[in-house]
Amino acid sequence: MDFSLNEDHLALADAVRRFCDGEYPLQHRGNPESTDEAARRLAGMAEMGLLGLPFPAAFGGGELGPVEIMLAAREFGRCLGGGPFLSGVVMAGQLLARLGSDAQKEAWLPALAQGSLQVALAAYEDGARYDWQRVATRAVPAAGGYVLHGRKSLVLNGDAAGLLLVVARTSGEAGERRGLTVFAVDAGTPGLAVRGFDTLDGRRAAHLALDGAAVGADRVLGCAGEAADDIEAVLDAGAAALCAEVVGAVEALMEHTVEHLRTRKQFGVPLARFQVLQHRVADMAIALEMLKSMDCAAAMALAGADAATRRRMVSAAKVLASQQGRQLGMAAIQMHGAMGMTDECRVGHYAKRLMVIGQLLGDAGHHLRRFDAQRQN
Amino acid sequence: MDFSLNEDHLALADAVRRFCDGEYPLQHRGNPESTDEAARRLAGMAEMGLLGLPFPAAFGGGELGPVEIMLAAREFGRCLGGGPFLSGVVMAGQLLARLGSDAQKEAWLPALAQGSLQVALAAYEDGARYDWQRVATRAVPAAGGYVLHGRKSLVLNGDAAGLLLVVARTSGEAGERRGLTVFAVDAGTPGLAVRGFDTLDGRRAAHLALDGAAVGADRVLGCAGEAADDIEAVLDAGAAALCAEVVGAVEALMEHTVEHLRTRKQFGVPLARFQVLQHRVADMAIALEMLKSMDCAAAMALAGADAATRRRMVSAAKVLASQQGRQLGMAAIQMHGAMGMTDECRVGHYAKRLMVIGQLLGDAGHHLRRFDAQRQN
Amino acid sequence: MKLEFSAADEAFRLEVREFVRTRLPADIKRKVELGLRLEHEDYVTWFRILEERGWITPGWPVEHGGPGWNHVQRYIFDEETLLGGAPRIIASGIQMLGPVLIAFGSEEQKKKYLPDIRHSNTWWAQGFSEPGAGSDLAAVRTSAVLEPDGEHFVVNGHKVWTSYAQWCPMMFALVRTDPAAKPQEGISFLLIDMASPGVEVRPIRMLEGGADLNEVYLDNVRVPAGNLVGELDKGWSYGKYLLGHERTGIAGIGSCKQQLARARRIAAQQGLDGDALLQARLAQFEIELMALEFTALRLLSANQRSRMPAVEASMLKVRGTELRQAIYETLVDIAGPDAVPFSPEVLELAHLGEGVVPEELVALAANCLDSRKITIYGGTSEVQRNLIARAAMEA
Amino acid sequence: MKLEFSAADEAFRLEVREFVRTRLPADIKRKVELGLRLEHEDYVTWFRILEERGWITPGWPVEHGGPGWNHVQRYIFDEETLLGGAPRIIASGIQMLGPVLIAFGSEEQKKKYLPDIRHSNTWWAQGFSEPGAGSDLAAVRTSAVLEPDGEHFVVNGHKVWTSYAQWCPMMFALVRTDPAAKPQEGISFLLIDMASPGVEVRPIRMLEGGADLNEVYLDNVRVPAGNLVGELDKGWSYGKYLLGHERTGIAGIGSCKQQLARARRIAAQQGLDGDALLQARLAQFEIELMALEFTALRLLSANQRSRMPAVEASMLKVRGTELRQAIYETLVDIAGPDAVPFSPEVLELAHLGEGVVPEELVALAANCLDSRKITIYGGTSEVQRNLIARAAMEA
Repeated sequence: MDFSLNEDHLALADAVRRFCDGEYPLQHRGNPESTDEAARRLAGMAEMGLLGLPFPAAFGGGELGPVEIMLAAREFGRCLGGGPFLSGVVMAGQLLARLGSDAQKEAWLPALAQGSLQVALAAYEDGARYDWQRVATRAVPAAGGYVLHGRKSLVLNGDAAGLLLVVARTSGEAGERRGLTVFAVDAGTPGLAVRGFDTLDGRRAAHLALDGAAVGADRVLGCAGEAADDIEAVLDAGAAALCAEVVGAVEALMEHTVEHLRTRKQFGVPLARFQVLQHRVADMAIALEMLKSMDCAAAMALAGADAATRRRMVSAAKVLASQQGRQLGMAAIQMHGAMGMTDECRVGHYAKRLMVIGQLLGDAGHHLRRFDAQRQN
Repeated sequence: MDFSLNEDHLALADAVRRFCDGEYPLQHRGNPESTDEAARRLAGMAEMGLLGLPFPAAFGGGELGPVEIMLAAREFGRCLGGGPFLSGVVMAGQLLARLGSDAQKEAWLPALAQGSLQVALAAYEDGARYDWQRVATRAVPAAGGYVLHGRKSLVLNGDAAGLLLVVARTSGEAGERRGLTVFAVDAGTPGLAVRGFDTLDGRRAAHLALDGAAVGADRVLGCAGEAADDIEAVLDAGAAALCAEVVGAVEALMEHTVEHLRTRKQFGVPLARFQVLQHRVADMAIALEMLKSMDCAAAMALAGADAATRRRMVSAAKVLASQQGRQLGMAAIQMHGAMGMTDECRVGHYAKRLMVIGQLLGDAGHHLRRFDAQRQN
Repeated sequence: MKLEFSAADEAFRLEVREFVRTRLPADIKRKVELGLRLEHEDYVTWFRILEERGWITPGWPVEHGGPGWNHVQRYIFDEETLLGGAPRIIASGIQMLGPVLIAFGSEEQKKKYLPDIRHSNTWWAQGFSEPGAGSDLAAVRTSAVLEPDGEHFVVNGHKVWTSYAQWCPMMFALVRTDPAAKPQEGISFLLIDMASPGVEVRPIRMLEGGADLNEVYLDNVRVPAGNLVGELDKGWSYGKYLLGHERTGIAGIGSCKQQLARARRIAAQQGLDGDALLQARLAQFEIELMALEFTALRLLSANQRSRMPAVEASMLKVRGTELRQAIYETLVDIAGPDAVPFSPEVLELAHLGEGVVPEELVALAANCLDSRKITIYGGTSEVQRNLIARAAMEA
Repeated sequence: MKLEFSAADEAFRLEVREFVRTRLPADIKRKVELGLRLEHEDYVTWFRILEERGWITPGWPVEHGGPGWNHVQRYIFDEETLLGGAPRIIASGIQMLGPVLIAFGSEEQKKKYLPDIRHSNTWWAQGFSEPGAGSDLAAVRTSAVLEPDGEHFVVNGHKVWTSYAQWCPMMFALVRTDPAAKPQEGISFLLIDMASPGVEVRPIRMLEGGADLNEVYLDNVRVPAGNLVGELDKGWSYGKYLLGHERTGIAGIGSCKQQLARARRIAAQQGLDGDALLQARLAQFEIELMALEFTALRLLSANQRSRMPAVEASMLKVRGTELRQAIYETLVDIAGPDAVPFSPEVLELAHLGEGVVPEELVALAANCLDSRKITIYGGTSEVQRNLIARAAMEA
């Protein structure tokens, strides 16, 4: 049992922090990215190796693990940044790395690591809430491959992606674990419609409509029908990265709040002198420590071999991150008063991101049930 | 929709307050009663008409209603007193008045009103938690009456009662609404063992063991097997009276707490100057207003004809009373510091009574489910 | 004591319900129920429908066009209009300025302004808050200097959090006319034409994308001396009167009920009937809302007037706003992943058909964020609790 | 970073577990698991079993008989002993006085007192708190005046909340030796024989019926000058050292786990497995406890020593004690109506057979009430939050 970070860890965290400080100026954090900003940040992340962080060196990657992803995600949480890191690297990229053949990895991972290709994971479907096994999208065998029919929803960063990893069913019924297969579908494929939209936190996502989109047999990742374990693993990796983002965001939120309380006066007295606000800051500080421990635990569990431990730790971490993140965001707005309700003040942007994180990849209720189910097994 | 009290109400409340101030000196509230105290208080309550409050005048009663019971119960809550009022008058007495023949009422109600007889209601059974329909005690017809077999639990004031109203099953299975019958059993009846014990709040209750206790046919209250509606009604009356006790107890708790905060200093400053404690007092004041409204609503619903409304209102009131009562008791202890943990300080006694009330006649969880079930019907 | 409403009150309830059902335009109702953005037009349309029926100024005396309702009727009116999907009466002119003019204005001011307020011809902005004077109005620094000839005030300053200023040709404001006086003295109550040279309105963009609050900059704005309400330097007391006037609706019970009904409706649509935790939470809300409602009615009946002691109003506001926020958070939980898609345009009815998520869910997260303001404006929950505690400690 | 304990740590865990399983007397284990009252005899019996194994003084340096454990081993020891049903090491002599004597005591004092502390021959009372000096120890007023001949101090004063004084032949106390100095100066650390003339111990009856806390009255008590620990007037710093020494166990994580396991056990016995709300609450507790545990281990590993910064200790204490109280409240909910019967005698093992309620439930309400003290003693949660906020604001 060891929670200590080594010097390499600290150096990585420091480098990402410096990158973020440069690329995400304080007063613009949380604003939607312009095309230029997105491109420049992507190039910067590629240059730092962040876009290939966990991939094998043979495919342009850094061969680093969940702890390093956590450290980067914390920094992105701090600056409300990170672009396609979560969706492209942590989830889609790692799924490619897990399931892909050498040829497939060669085709896409280096491009992903260099920032020349964005990849997104299309796992969830409408009406299934957070149950990623409830896949109704069907892949029907056809000459030389498959034809896909169905709808995928809330594909993070889906409209910027050149390649979409679509989870479809080659056998079984919605809800079954067997029969799930991942297809690598080019964004321009006929029969695939990508509908992008804004999200509450100023980012982008997309719904996909697959109406007879044809893909070659070489676009199947791994063995047909056997992808469930790997899909679950990268969704857990994504959830853990979100927990790390919460740590960074809450840290920033606390700095903003303390700064506000120290400088702003009411009835002639600095807000920092009001004991009720002091105690809320104390509770924020306590929550931050708990969140920090749990994102570490989730990262360590991802690095381990045992799936049951991974589920338990990631779900536990996500329960707290979802609950506390949203609540602390709201509390920070309250402590900022009317100012905290404005688009200009950064706390609202943190609160929005924290609210969105709470709803992504399983909310608190979903993960509490999942956690408890693991106990009972 | 009218929550106002008339002059008769105010006069009654005032009279009970004066009685309580005299009989329950501030520094002894919550202490177990000596035999002398119990007898003197019982006589006093009889003299004031409190022991016959809701009964018909023909049987020595005051013909008053649930609102008057509420007003008296609030005062008893304030002084942690009331002796057999809840168990004997509100529950057992009203059950006698509802179900009894004129001869039965004549036999017992005047004695109850005069304080010469105590009556208690034996409704619940072990293992059934708060489901009073889960009655396994059986009444088997025998020559001239019935023989009772079974166990009844947590009979409030049961070991002081000369007459026990025992709910037993004349037909049906545990859990069924039909088949419940109330028997008036003398305390000395052979085959009835009364085991008295102390309760957390310094009062008394008893478990009953009925092993072939024989009762005459004249001891059946009402029609055999048809008592469920009336049992439920008096249990609701009891729950509503407990909600009123919570109002009085919280009122007293708040006075104690405010007094403590104003006089006690820490780090050279009166505790009342600490904003965190101020806000807890504010929350106590808010909760008290909500509790006051709900005990009124429960009392008014008891006075009305509609059973569904009564169930909804009483359960709603009891949910809040159970939750808030316990929580405010704990909060008051915290605000009193170590002093609040001692037997000498009164807040602990209030906290204990509030905790007990939370667990009597249905806890918060039970009544929340009952409330919700009424909505769905 | 009686739990039921009187037959007359029940009849009134049905009358209001029927009126809303038949007269509220369908598109306005739809916007309200889905939590979409209302335009000025929408409010004006509905307010004029109410005005025609004589129901737009419940807080005004009968002789000035009020309907003469008692507190129970006002309560029923609020509840029925909100549950029926009508917009709240949010116009500051009706809610705030009207009663002040009636009580303290000159006959000329009453004649000039009250009819246009009642007919929703003129919306008024409220110019109270300033940077550094949010919950603390005595810190008002905007200055008004009477010119030597006594004809005009010259006003300089900066107001913030001014609701709907973009729709308001006029503003009533607290201004400092005696800078040497103590903070709560030397303040006057002034009516300002927003078209005057030197007035600049800048919208404040809010975190959920709305921009109904504004900053108002006043740069050497000349205001006729006749626009002073009441006496010079007595504005603080008029401001307090104004803030104390509208306390019956402060708990927002009708809004709470509206949102709780919405939560039940959407939960059922989302197939969450079997979610025991969610159902228990909703039942708990229902109980707490009931307690709040009965408390409002009990305190109103104890006071027998629409003005309620400040402490009681504070208690209702704290409880009502915090409960409402909790319900809004539950709405987000009910939406699940569908709370994530959002851009401000989706709050326009015209864009509803393009929905990325089911239309019932489009506005939930934005509404939840927007609801954070209710524990801030009108005195923060913290300030309210300070007041409640002070009263409890002194009692 | 590694989530698993090392093989050596796991081996140590099994060693402790096996030791507790085989050596802990069954009646003591039963009392602990049912929440019954432990007698002095029970503690002494167990402590001597630990002492024999060399495990009674985990916080002492090796050269004075400590086992030389690192923080993870200490953590594992705490957890395993508590989960195995052993009593906590509550002796003030072992936990508090020992480290102070080792650091600041004279050689003579060490020789005279340490062995009897380690062998549980002498229990020590802690004489810090006074009426009016609860969380504020600098307000100590008990006076100690050195007699002109320099042989004795004469002590006068009144100590309160002294745990287990009825079992203690000795007391260590903070006393004021320089009344003219500033509050935190002029305090000395004195060892007092409780058998001295002028010492009177009065038990304080607690709300759940226990009486393990006491008042200690000191009326012209003569204390040999050799009983002064360290330097005159420097007692405040020794007191702070003492309070800062035992911070690793401050969160009470082992106790939390013990009680959560108890809650699951009793819930199953009561047939509450299907109660979705209760199960969700227990799962939430489990997650929060896990976060607390990992935080304790993370902070300990960051500090690499058993002394932890005060702010971190405060955070662990606040969270750990409030979580523990919430678990105790849930235990009362699980007991349902069986939480109602109670008299102090039922906490005696001898009376268990007479139980009015199932024996698992006998002590739940009393334990819950007793648990209210944990957010009061050792610095209230309010004082801890003040400290945490101050650190956060200054950072």
